[in-house]
Amino acid sequence: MAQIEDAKAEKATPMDRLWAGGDEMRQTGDLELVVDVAGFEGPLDLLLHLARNQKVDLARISIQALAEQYLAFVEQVRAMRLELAADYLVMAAWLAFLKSKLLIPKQPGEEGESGEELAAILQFRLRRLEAMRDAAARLVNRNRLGRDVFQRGAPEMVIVEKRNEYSATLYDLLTAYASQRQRQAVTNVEIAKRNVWSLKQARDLLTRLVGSLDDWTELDRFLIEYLTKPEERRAALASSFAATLEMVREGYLEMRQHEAFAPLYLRGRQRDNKPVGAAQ
Amino acid sequence: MKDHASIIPFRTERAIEADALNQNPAERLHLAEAVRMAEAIVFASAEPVSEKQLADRLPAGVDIAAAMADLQQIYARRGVNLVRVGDDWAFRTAGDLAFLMSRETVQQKKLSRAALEVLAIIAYHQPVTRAEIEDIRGVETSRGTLDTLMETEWVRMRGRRHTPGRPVTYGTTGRFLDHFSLEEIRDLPGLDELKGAGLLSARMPANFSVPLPPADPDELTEEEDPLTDIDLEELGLLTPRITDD
Amino acid sequence: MKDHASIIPFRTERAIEADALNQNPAERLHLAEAVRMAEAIVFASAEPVSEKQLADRLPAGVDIAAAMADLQQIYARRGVNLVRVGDDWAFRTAGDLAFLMSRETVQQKKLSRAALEVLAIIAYHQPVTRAEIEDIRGVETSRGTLDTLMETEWVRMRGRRHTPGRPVTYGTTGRFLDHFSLEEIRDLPGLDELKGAGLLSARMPANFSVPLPPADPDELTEEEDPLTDIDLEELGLLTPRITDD
Repeated sequence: MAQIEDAKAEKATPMDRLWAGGDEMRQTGDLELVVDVAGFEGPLDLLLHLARNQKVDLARISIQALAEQYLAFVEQVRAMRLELAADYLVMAAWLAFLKSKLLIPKQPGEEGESGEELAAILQFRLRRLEAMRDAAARLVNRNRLGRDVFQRGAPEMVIVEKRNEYSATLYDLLTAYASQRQRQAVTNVEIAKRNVWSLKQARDLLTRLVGSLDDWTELDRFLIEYLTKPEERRAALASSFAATLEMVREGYLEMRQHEAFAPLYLRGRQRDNKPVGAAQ
Repeated sequence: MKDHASIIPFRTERAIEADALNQNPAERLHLAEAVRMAEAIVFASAEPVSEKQLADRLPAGVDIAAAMADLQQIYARRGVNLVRVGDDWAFRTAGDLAFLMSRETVQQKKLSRAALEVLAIIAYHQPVTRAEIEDIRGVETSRGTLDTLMETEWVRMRGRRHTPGRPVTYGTTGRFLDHFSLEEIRDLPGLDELKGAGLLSARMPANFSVPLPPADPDELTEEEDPLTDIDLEELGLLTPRITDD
Repeated sequence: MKDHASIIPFRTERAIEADALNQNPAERLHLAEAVRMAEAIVFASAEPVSEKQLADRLPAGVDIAAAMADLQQIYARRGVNLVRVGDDWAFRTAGDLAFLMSRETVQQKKLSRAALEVLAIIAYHQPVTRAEIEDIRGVETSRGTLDTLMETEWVRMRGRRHTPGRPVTYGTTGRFLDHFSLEEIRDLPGLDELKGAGLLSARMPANFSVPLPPADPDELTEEEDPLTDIDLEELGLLTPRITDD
């Protein structure tokens, strides 16, 4: 039936129903009422509609007449074998109850509200709903943003520049420095190692220095001008000696020593000599 | 040719003179510059700008409220007005030029009658729970209706009521105010009258004007017979229940 | 509700009087109204508005050029100005307030342990190259760490060392002194003071030393060359000049 379809339609596309639809005059003829029941937002809305048809101020409306009209409407719908939603039937029952209460004056000691009190509550609810409906109409007819009133069409963007601000205390700085230096100093073996000449370094140096020498020369003399610190000198001598031996074996150098611990003499390989380890 | 331009000041000389009586010139200049800055900031933004945002960007010690009051007065009769939206400020085209502007209208989403009614109830009754909305309308509110309203960003969940079940309460947003050209909720049309009439209460107030009872409510009309308890029972009306055929 | 009939005039009485000398009041009111309309239209438009577009929407017979000249004059000294964009009109923030349109957000950050170490080494050992820093620390220094330190503006590139490869030398800045409340770089505590403060062990190797930074850290040492524009380009700190012949 229409009401159910309508409810579905509302769920599927809630936007499609225009609020403006409320302004259309609802049919008041009995038959049309039946057909148009789906247009009501529940029984209170139907009652409000019926009340308006009494063409008097809601404050002066005859609740009894209203109840009768509503009940008559429900009867008609049922006579046509159309189903009514449960809320409508609950309202019908309540109105029938109200009607009976209005007929019988409240007995002394009787529990609950009198018929007049119930009628007043119904009237309050109808007036409150009507007030909200009027308010909605007034609201929607105000100057509305994007329809009557406009915002700046070309807003100017605020450019946000992100900047980091760092903080550190002098204590942080000094702690970091001291502990770092101390750590390095304690694992200081590397510093000594750094001054050890590698075999390769020694060999490169010797190649450069000795390559063009024809006369016997003391090894120490090559190195002494480079090496100021005693510990470096020792390391350099060791590497150089090892490198020298290697170069002699390969035939680039000749080497001689008169006795143990005597100075070592080197010279470049002589052309006529055979590349043999002569001094061994 | 264009000399007439110079004689359309934003404010009358007289107004500035009057101000000068109350403030020393340096202070006055300081405020005038702050007004220019606030003007630039709010003008640049499509969205309302809060006083807090203004305070963050204007020189320290500026009386924001005074600056904005000045600016509002300056723009009061221009084609663009400075409007207050809750605690925020925005420039909007003047309301009386709506006839001119409406051709710019982009097709707006239209709210269903139900949604509009719910919106009005939330606006006038806030904070209000869903059950209270349903009580006022006498019908269930579909989930979709509230969702639609939340989507427009005119309605928000405010909190929960201190009652059993702790129901969520709904209220309106700054966007709602902005959209309907309201400075604050108290500016809702007819709010005071509705409140005075007791129509914004959840329950019928004690002083609510009760319909005039018949001259003698105890007396039945000629067309009536008194009902007995047995009648009522037969009619099934003593305990209202749903009768289905 | 939308009573457009009663558009409020925004000109002062005096202005209208003055104008009456040149124009008849009705004509003048007509133009003033057109100015308000143009103001609202330009304000609400997403794009600059052409005079043709304005002519299409303003009442027939309005002198658009005069109206816009009026409007431009009105906004001339405000926080927002009416400006010509090509042949069109638009509102823009006044040039002298452009600074309001950009905002800095500052994020507080702590320096990493590695960054602190590198910073301290630069402070004590300046002028120092990256390779030397790595030597002292015994680990490689990530590019990011130096970048971060440059971002703090506590560290700067000083020059280039006279050694093969011409490595860049680093040193501290005036901001560094400010931040750490040092009057001069030589106020950094020396070996004995560090030991006294318990930051260094009393039993450090005999050859352990803490260098004394140069008296004037701004002055280049003999081993340093100043940075040239070409150096800065190489370091990616200057965008290469496009030489066109």
